Amino acid sequence: MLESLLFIIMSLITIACAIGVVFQKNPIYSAVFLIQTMVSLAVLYVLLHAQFVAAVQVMVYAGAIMVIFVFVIMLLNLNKNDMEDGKTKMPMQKPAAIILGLVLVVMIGVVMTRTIYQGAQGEYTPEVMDQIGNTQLVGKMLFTKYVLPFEIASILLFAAIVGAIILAKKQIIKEEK
Amino acid sequence: MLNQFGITFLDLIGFVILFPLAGTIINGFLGKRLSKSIVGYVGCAAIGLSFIVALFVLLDLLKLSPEHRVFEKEYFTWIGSGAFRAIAGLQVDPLSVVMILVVTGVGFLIHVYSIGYMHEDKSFYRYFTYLNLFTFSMLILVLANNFLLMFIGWEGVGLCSYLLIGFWFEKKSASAAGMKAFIVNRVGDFGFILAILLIFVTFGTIDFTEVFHAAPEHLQIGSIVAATITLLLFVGAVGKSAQIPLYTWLPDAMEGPTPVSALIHAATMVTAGVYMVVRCNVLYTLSPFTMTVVAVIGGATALFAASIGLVQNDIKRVLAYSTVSQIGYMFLACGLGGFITGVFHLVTHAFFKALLFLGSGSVIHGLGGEQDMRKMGALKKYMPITYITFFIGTLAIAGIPPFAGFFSKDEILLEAYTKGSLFFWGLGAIAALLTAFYMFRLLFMTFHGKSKMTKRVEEHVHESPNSILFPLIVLAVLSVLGGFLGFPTLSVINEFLAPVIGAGHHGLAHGGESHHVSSNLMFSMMGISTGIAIVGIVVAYVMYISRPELPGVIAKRFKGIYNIILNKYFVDEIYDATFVKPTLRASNILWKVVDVKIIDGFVNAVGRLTVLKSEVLRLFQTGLVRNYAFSIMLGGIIIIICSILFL
Amino acid sequence: MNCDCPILTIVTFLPLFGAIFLLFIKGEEQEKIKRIALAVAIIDFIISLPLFILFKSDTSEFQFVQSVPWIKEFGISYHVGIDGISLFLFLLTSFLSLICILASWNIKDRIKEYMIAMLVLQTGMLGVFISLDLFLFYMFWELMLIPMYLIIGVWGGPRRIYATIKFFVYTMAGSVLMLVAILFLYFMHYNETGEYTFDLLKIYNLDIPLGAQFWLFLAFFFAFAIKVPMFPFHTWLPDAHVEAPTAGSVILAGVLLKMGTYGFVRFSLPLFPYASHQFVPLITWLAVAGIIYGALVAMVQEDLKKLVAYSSVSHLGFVILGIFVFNIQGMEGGILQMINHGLSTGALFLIVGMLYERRHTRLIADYGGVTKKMPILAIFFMVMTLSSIGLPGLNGFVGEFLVLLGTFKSNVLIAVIATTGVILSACYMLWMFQRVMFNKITNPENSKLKDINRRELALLLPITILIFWIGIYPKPLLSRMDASVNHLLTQVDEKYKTTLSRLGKNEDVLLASESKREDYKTSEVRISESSQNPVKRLIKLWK
Amino acid sequence: MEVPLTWYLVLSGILFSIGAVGVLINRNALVIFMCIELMLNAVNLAFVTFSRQQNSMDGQIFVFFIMTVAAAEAVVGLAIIIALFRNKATINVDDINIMKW
Repeated sequence: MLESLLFIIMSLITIACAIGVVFQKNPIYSAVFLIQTMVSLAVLYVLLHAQFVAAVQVMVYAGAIMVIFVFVIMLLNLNKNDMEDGKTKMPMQKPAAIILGLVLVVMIGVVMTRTIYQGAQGEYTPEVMDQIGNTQLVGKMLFTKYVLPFEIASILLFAAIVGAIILAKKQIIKEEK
Repeated sequence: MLNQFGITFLDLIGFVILFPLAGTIINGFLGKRLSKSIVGYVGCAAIGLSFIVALFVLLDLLKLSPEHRVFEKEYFTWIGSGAFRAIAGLQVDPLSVVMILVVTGVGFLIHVYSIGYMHEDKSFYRYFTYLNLFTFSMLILVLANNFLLMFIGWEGVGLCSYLLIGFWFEKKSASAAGMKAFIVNRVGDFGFILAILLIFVTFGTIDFTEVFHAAPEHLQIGSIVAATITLLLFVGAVGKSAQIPLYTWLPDAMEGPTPVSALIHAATMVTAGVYMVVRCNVLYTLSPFTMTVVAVIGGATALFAASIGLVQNDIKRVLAYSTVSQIGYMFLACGLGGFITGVFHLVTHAFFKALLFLGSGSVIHGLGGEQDMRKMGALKKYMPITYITFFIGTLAIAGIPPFAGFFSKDEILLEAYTKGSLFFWGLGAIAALLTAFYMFRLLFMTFHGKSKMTKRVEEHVHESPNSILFPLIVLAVLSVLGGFLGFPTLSVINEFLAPVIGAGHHGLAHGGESHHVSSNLMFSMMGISTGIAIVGIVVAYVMYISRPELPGVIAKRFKGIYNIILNKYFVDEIYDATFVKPTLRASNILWKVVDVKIIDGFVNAVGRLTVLKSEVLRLFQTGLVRNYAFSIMLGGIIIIICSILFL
Repeated sequence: MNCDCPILTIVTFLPLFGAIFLLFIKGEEQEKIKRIALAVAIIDFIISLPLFILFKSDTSEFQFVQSVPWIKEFGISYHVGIDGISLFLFLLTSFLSLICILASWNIKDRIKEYMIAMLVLQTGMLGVFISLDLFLFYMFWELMLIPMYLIIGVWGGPRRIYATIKFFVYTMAGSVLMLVAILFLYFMHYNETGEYTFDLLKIYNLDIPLGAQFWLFLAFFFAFAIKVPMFPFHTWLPDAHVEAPTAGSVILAGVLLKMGTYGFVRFSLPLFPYASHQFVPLITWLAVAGIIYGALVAMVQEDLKKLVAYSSVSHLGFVILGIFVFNIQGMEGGILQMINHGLSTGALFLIVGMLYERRHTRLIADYGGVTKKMPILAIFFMVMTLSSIGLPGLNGFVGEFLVLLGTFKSNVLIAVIATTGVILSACYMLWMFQRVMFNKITNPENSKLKDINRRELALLLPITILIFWIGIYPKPLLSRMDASVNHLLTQVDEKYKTTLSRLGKNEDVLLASESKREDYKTSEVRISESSQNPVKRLIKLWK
Repeated sequence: MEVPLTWYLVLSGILFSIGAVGVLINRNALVIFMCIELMLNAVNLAFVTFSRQQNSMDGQIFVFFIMTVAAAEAVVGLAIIIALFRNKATINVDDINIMKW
């Protein structure tokens, strides 16, 4: 019962914050709402017995990634007026998008409720997981079954870092010319 | 008949054509660097040597019995494809020997004449190159042993004619006349080619001997195939020999140098059609219908061209129309079955017409290029030798005994009377009358009466140099004596040529020539034709010597007719309006409407349609990222909907 | 003949290697680049000459064959060889390529890229004529399109972009259809024999159902008809010719157009004998229409190059006619006419190019009296004109006559109409010649003209010699074609007859097809045997 | 009472849709980025839910990889936005349409 209550509260917060992300005029508010969304999601992860994911969600996502966002927003020093000048080129976009979004929700709802998910049940029931420990299991999986994708992910991150540096630095060559 | 080398001159027949070819090559490649006299010598020597070889060939041929006077020499397979074989080979028989003698003989004289006549010209070597090339082609034409090889010569002489008419290419009228000649000839060649095709399809060969041998067995007299073949061949002959309706190129061809007119457009090339008809006499006799057509066209042309000749004022044009008319005579003879008579007239005509042309050339040369007879007159005293020779030529063409033209023309008229009908005889007789009239009109206007020359011209009018006079004299002699070849009782030429006619032992209704004609009739016909000629001469004398005002009066009274004739019946204009202009207009329409508008329009329309479609489609490419995202989402939703509905 | 040294391969790929070699040379060294390109072309031509001598004329087999598996999985092999049909086109290509490189001596702009394009083009063209593998063929077919596109598009005249796109899209449209047909054949061969192969000789043996033949023939027909170009697919040609640089025009007229006609002989006829026979009325009438139409339109052109281009349409009509009359004279005439057209029209384009280099105009009206200033050029021009007209004794006549003979045997009416083309060709060529070369010099610009130099003489002289040679003694060429052409025709004929007998057509039709064959001697002419309305035939086929 | 797992999935769908709408209606490139993160989070939720449903760990592992990719994407994307801002002085996506010619 408590779980259901928690789910309802958290999901409502999540949805509200998500809407806030979308409709806030000021990007910094959007960022704050997004952080809140992520944190609420982390709670839901815990409800789903994914404690490690929840922790990572809070630390990496809400913490690290969103900090970059906020940092960039600050760096660019944007304010409300920057985005408001000039009329939108697509006046019909907003209502159309919202209708489309509603349709999408309905569709996903229909799909979710109609379809019966079946498949072989895995060995990691909540009980097993509680016994061994979620974190331990994740670690085991990452270094056994998923070791190759894991390493590739590191390369991806490295490439992203290099790419970001190249892209973001001042174009010295151009200025020299 | 073998000489000490073990070969006959017949084997050396190749040299007859080789010498002119050598002349062409030497003059063509080296002529620019050689001096004019050497070029001239080379040119003349080539033809002279060829003439000598031809003479020996004739002698060798005479040693054979008349039935065996056919000699073929094959050199190599020219075209061979499947069953089709065209072999490059030469055929010597009495007919071709007569022709090569005329071609090389008259040709030699004209070459000599040209040395004097063309001496001032800058492109002297080019002229001799062309002239030698012409002789070469003409010899191939007459010596060929099959239709296709003959066609090489046929087109080759056409080419040389084109080149020589347009020799002074800077003159617009000259180059246009050359082109006209070639194209009109091509119209005739169209028929010739088709005839060759039909002959091959019919007989499976194009070799003269084989075709003529097979023809009587393969084809019925009067069969459609025979008629088609002969008519098509005749179309070729009409083009080359300037008969109605393709004669218009010949008068224009007078733009070329005068010796060229004499050689190509009077003595040799234009008679190629006659030669061809005679060569194919076996085929022609199989088709009485074609024979009638040939006779009618020949007779009509004889009369028609003569009538135009009456009023022309350009000395060379008169001669040109007279050539057309005389060739008409030859066809008339052939059409009535008198092939030998046709050849006989061809030979005599070659003599006297070459003489007349060369004479007129001498006049033109002497007057510094003047061709209008109204600006001549009284040249008798300035150019006595030219006058005498020209007079002989005129008598010959008018048909006064005992000159060459008399015998041949008389035989044609006799032929017309005995084998044809009064109608053909009438055609010939009127044409003869007109011929005598306009030739003497020409003579009187040019050499007699008062001088109408301008002062400047009169001052330096002179008799021509020896190289010009020598050929005139020789030809004059030939014009006098040539007729005796066919003198009724001797009839050398008849006997000599007889084997050619109807080779293949085909029963010939027409082949026997005039032997069976009673001598009474013959002599009375001679009298009549002489009388006709004299009437013509007298009328000419009255009109141009004793009462010079008369022509003007007559012209005024019959103004309409006079104008029509003076403008050559407006035939050129009619052709222009009915063939040339519509073709050009149609071509323009084809190009500017069909090609550019319809076909290209369609192609471009396809292109434009693609662009148009793209124009519509590119509206979706707004360049706005959010639009694209919207599309992606829309697409995703559609896919979901589909999967819900259909899966 | 199985020669140990792969002579065809060497000749074909030598230019490509030359092109690669040129890549390593700096673009500024123009002289060096030109010399190297020329040297490659000369060597290539010299190596190709032994083909003519070593060629055995008594066999219809493919000679100098080389067959190496290339992509085994898909049944693609490097299978090359020549027979009497392709031999001369192959030689013509290596010859004209040499001429073209020499003719491009005065190009200043991007000479390196130009020569590379030329050499690659040469490889493509040579490859087309020797390929006995459909995939290989298609690859070369497209390979040669690209350099040609560049040559017109980069070194062309003012409207080059329009012309080059038109050329490219036209040709592509056709060849894409052909690709589909090739793939169809490929899978059909698999279905029938269980073997994946593009090998032409194996596909020859396929027995293609009639309905499929019809569509496949059409697909090939469009590719080839556009390339030829047959009326009414010809409108890319004048534009492309007018805009192309001289050498481009020469190659275009001399070789590229022949690919279409060659394709008909090599692919359409033996692969789809029944459909080919069914299409004869349509194609022959189109060919005749092309002859007359090209000639008439050429007559009123104001631009020299356009005139020659339209004359090509007319001439190639003869070639098509010769191919589609199904007898030996027609076919040999057609093949010979391909070579003749390559020589004489190529030379005409060279001459126009020479005039253009001096005067920078192609309008006929701007010329007049050129003979006075350029007598040597005038001689060559005259020879080429006459060759193009088909004067007996020059090459054009032999081909034209054989085509007419072949046509006459199968359809008199068409032969008669085609023969009028002979008159018309004289009209437009001589009229053009008169306006350009004769008359007085009216334009003062023309009085400064210089006669041709040694390089230009070296271009025209060999062509002239060949023109005379083929005109006077064509036997070495014809005898080499004989066996192959005979074999081809017999093959087509047999297949056609088996199809007919399977269809249960009555004896009359068989006899009619018999009579078309060689070695018959009838005394009467068979006037245009049952020339059914082509439209009716089409409708019948569709049903 | 356990919460039915379908609810999680529906929540995931709603979040995804909100994110998608956000991408469509926002003009600020940064906010669009955030919306994309939102959509990724929705997907993560779905993965974890499925992982729970199937009693498997794979879904959770996938979430890690998605986070990695999201981090990389955010870093590079933000760098692009900075570069863009430096050149065009705007991060309004409607003003950046030079790709269309």
